[in-house]
Amino acid sequence: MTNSIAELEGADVLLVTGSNTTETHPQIGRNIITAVDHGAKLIVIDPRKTDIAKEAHIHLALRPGTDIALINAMMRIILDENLADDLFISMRTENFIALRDYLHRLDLDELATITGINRTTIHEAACLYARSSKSVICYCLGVTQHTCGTDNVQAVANLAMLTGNVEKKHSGVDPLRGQNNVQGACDMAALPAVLSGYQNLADIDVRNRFLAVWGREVPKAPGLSLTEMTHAGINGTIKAMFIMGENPVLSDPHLNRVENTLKHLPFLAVSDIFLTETAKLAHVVFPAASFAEKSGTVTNSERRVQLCHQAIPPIRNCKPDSEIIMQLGRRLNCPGMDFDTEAEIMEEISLLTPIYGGMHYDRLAKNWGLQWPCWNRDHPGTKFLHKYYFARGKGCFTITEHQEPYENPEKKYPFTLVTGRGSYHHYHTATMTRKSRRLLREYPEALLEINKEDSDKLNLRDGETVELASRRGTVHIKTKITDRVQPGTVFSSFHFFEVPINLLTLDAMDPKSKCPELKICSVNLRKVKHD
Amino acid sequence: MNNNFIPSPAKICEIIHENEQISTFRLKLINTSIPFSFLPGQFLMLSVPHCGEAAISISSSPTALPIIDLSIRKAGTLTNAMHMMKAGNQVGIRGPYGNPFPMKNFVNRDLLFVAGGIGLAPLKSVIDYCLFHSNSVHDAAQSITLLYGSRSPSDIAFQSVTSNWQEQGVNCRLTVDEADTDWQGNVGLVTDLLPRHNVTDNTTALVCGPPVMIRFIIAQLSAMGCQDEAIFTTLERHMKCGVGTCGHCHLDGKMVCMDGPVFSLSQLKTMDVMELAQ
Amino acid sequence: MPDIMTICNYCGCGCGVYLRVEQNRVVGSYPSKNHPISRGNLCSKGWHLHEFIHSAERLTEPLLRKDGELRPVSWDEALDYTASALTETKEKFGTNAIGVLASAKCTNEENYLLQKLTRIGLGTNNIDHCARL
Amino acid sequence: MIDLKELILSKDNLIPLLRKLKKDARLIAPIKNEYGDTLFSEIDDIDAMKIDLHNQPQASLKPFFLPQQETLAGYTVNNGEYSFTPPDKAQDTIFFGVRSCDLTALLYMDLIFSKPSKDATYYDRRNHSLIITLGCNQPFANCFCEATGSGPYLEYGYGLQFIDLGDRYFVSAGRGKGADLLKKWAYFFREVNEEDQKKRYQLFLEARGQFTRNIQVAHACQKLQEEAVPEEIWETLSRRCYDCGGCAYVCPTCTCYSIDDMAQGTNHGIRVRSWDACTSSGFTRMAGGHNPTDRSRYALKRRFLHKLKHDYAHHGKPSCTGCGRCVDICFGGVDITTFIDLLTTQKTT
Repeated sequence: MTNSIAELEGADVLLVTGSNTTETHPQIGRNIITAVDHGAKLIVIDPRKTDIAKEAHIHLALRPGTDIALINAMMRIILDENLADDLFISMRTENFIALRDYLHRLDLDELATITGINRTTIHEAACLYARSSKSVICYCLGVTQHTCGTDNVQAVANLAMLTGNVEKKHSGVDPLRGQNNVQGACDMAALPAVLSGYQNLADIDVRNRFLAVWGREVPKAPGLSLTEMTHAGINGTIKAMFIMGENPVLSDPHLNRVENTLKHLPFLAVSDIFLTETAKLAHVVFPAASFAEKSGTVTNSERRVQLCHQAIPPIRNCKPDSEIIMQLGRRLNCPGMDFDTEAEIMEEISLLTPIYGGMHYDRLAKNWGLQWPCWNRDHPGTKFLHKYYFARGKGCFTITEHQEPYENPEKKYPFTLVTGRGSYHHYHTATMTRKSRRLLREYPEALLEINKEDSDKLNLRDGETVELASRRGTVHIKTKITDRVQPGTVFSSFHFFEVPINLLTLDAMDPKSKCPELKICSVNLRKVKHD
Repeated sequence: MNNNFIPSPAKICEIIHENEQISTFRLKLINTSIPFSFLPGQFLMLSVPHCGEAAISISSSPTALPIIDLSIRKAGTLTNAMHMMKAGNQVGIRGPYGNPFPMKNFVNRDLLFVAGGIGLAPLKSVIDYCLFHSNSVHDAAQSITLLYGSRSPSDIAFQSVTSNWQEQGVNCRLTVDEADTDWQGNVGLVTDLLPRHNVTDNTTALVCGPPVMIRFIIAQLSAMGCQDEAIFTTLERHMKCGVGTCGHCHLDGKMVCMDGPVFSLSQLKTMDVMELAQ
Repeated sequence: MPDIMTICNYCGCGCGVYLRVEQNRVVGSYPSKNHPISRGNLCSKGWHLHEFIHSAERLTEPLLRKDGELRPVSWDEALDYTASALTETKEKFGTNAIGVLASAKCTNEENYLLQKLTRIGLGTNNIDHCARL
Repeated sequence: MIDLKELILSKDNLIPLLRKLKKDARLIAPIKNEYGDTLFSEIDDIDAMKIDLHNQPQASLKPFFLPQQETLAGYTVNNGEYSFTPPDKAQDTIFFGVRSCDLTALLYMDLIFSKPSKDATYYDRRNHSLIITLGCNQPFANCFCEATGSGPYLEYGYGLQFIDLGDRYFVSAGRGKGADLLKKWAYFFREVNEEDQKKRYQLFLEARGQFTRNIQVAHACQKLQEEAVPEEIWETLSRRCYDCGGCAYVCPTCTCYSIDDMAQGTNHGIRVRSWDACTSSGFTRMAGGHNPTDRSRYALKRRFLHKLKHDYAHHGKPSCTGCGRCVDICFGGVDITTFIDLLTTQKTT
């Protein structure tokens, strides 16, 4: 997030896109609701009528996968209505003319048709967003998990820059991070093409710095992404894997391929707290300590690095992952695998990672941590990003063009399946939430949301089991008739291993971010005779 | 102070397979010195190892003590685990809890039992109790009629029990929603059977089954002139404690586990219950 | 023992949560009122955060596949086996035949260590995590 | 002979008195911790820990008497034999600095857990407890105990009640343990004079005038006895309930709980009681999936009616104690005060 979570409460207009905020980020949802109760206007872009969409002043229920068309239309309207922030554009951005000319070539009626939303509503939303100087955009995986995910994000950025709604308090572009430490794992360069703090892998100064501290040269060639590693199949280049605390067999798209890849690996080691579907395929499984059994830091959506304190010793024969990694490292003769404390590890991180430069444990212990960038010991941390300049200098407008989803409904697969998290009570592959009796009680099984119009056509009762099929696989799932989804669209979560919904999803990726199009694919559904 | 939540171990002496979904578990307390008595309509909190507890109504008559029958349908984790148990295994029970049927009110009455599926379990306790007392001048009912609906012939539970009752003079009418080729009896819902029976001032009706069935039967009985005070049902709710504190069975100011589970229609009418909802 | 402050293990909001500990068991979790995110309340997942910690399904021993089945072994055996398997892969197929997945559920320190190990211990940039999922 | 019902304690003598009390029992008081949160905590070192009587303790006493998760019994299964063992016994505990609303809530819980027979673990803890309250001279931001009849001072229920008169406390003793305590440590106290009485009365009157929130609790209770709540109110509120359970968990009088078994291995485990929330959909769902409650419309109905309608009918007063803890924490902004406001400002149709 470029803003702090608390800033959302002070915004005048909130545009939430591709995020079921009240369910997936309850505290951020709480800020949005508070803002609404204090008079802010809320625009929600989501094909589903989620709980947050029900609170929206304008709900843009677009056809899945048409975000770019919608945002382009909004930008065109903003230009037509003279609502663009010309001063901001000239001072802080570049490449505006190209975008402007492109937008002027677009036909608004055509864009409206693509999105399935009428022109007046789009017009209303565009003006609402552009007229306020305290407009903030929150987006989540509903924007990124598409073959055009990077362009979706760029389109959102274009919209914000066009109206000057960045670089300020209460106004910016906020991607909401799914897991408690997604932000931190990225910051720490658990990524194939950067070094910690997003430093360039190829930069010779950076490389020398790492060489000095690590005592060994960092490999030059960027590595493979998760999807490239787990989808290579039997004959992939990867022959051995170590997986720490992830469950790609359930979370990744096109599961058959993931399982097939992992099953045929000559060697797979997994470290986890439970015997996950992935761990079951491993040759070696390490019992890891849970969050309560170790200390360390995590970084939340608003870039806040916070300390976690150990509450109890590791249970039975478990060990913290840091211990496992260091013991393994020493056996592999890897230098610098002999830290005594987490604080000592953080000292090395601070040394090598400019944005974490001032993150020392004694400072983190106070004031609920620090928000990066925090350049040095005296730096107070950063509440909102892009305060004086975009990370790369001026903000660059990039033209984004609508492209149809990888799969569109057709005769054999007439429905669009949208996936996501399905409830307040579960989390990702539910490895942890299912172990809580209470959370399991609240949402005990996978459900397929379907509109009444469709269920009537198929003669389905609420709670009846259907066979859901895509080109890649088939699952059986119980239906839930609801007006949360539009006719022609069905929705399911991926929490339950009994209904591995990702057997159906696509692994077609965004060529730039390598993010798979998990959100939408085409499916067919069929009544199942007596179970 | 006794710990209200510690169950007494009981042994499964016998398991009677009623149908694919329902079995009757015949239990005996391990410690026979624990005083235990109950009346028809009351229920127990049953513990199955590692599964926690569930409220189960007693399907045998108190006159059969020290035998305690629990007839259980596979519905969730605990009941499925119960069905995996073998004779000789131990479970835990605590109770009895809840208000019983007002047995005294049934003396000299024409009792009409209407049950669907597993709903016969608590009524079975009443019928056995009445039959036990059928020779007593002071305690006997005037007549006993049972209308019992099942989904299909293979779903009929308590088959030997009902034929036994028939022999003892109970007028048993069975019906199934869907017949198979061998079925000779009634086809249709219990609600179709009911109008063929006489309801008089002397009729007391006891109804138990799925909420939808209860709703329709109660409406029919009222239409046929049955008094609100002479219609009884027993409500099923999710329960955790049995003693009125956990809150799960709270119903419009009442606790089903304490104020019920047996309610007369006149009581139900003062409450906001789905069994009566339109 | 005073209750321990930690950060919720679920979503990216990062709530401040106290864990209540009794006899080395975590028996409760509740929000910090003063924490800028949690502000006195948690979501359903947060309020039940402690419940999976002592699950009977937790892995408690290192496991090694022998004759097709995962069997409990010592830490040394599991770690030695892993180290030699990775070394062997490196020798046979090159460093880029090894892939590593880090975790968005683990700490910064753990992720840092793992990418360090991957880059200079195993000699590859094949490291990623589920940021996109 | 001095009257042991009401005495004056100089503030200088507070710590010395507490130090004595701590010798015979566990002492629990509101402590401001290093994170700035004020929590009821056990005092190990009375000189090092900062007793905070200026902020409302974040949680009520509920966690001490009905813990978030407690062991009701241990169980073992050996060769088909199934046996249970009772939990550990409670220890003597003195609670200091308890606010009127929280003691009122405890008295309500006493009632709930006394029928049909006394709840063993609850009453074990309760019988081993002594409560020293502190009357509120200054209500906190969200407080409305005046409207619920549970503050700012109390008439009964406490072991001892302290009222802050500036440099001294006006101490009133309840029956039993509280009076015994005063007798035992009489030398810390002096007699009450007329000036003390006057000041106490004056402060009480002032305190009542300082509530910032005007919540029409009595009006709402009355109205609920007389008429049904309009459907649209339930729907408006329920749409905004995001199922966190927070209101029930922080509420000092929400006593709903669940009982579950937690396996600890193949042949043993524990039976635990844990907080539950009637606002959640699984609360009433039966095995097999049938649910008599429609959460989308009535998520909050049970909770609000229980507090303001049913308990009012049964006990003559609502079971909301006006502590205000649920007020700022609701994710959807639909706490009990929102309901009362909606209900009492709504025109009768």
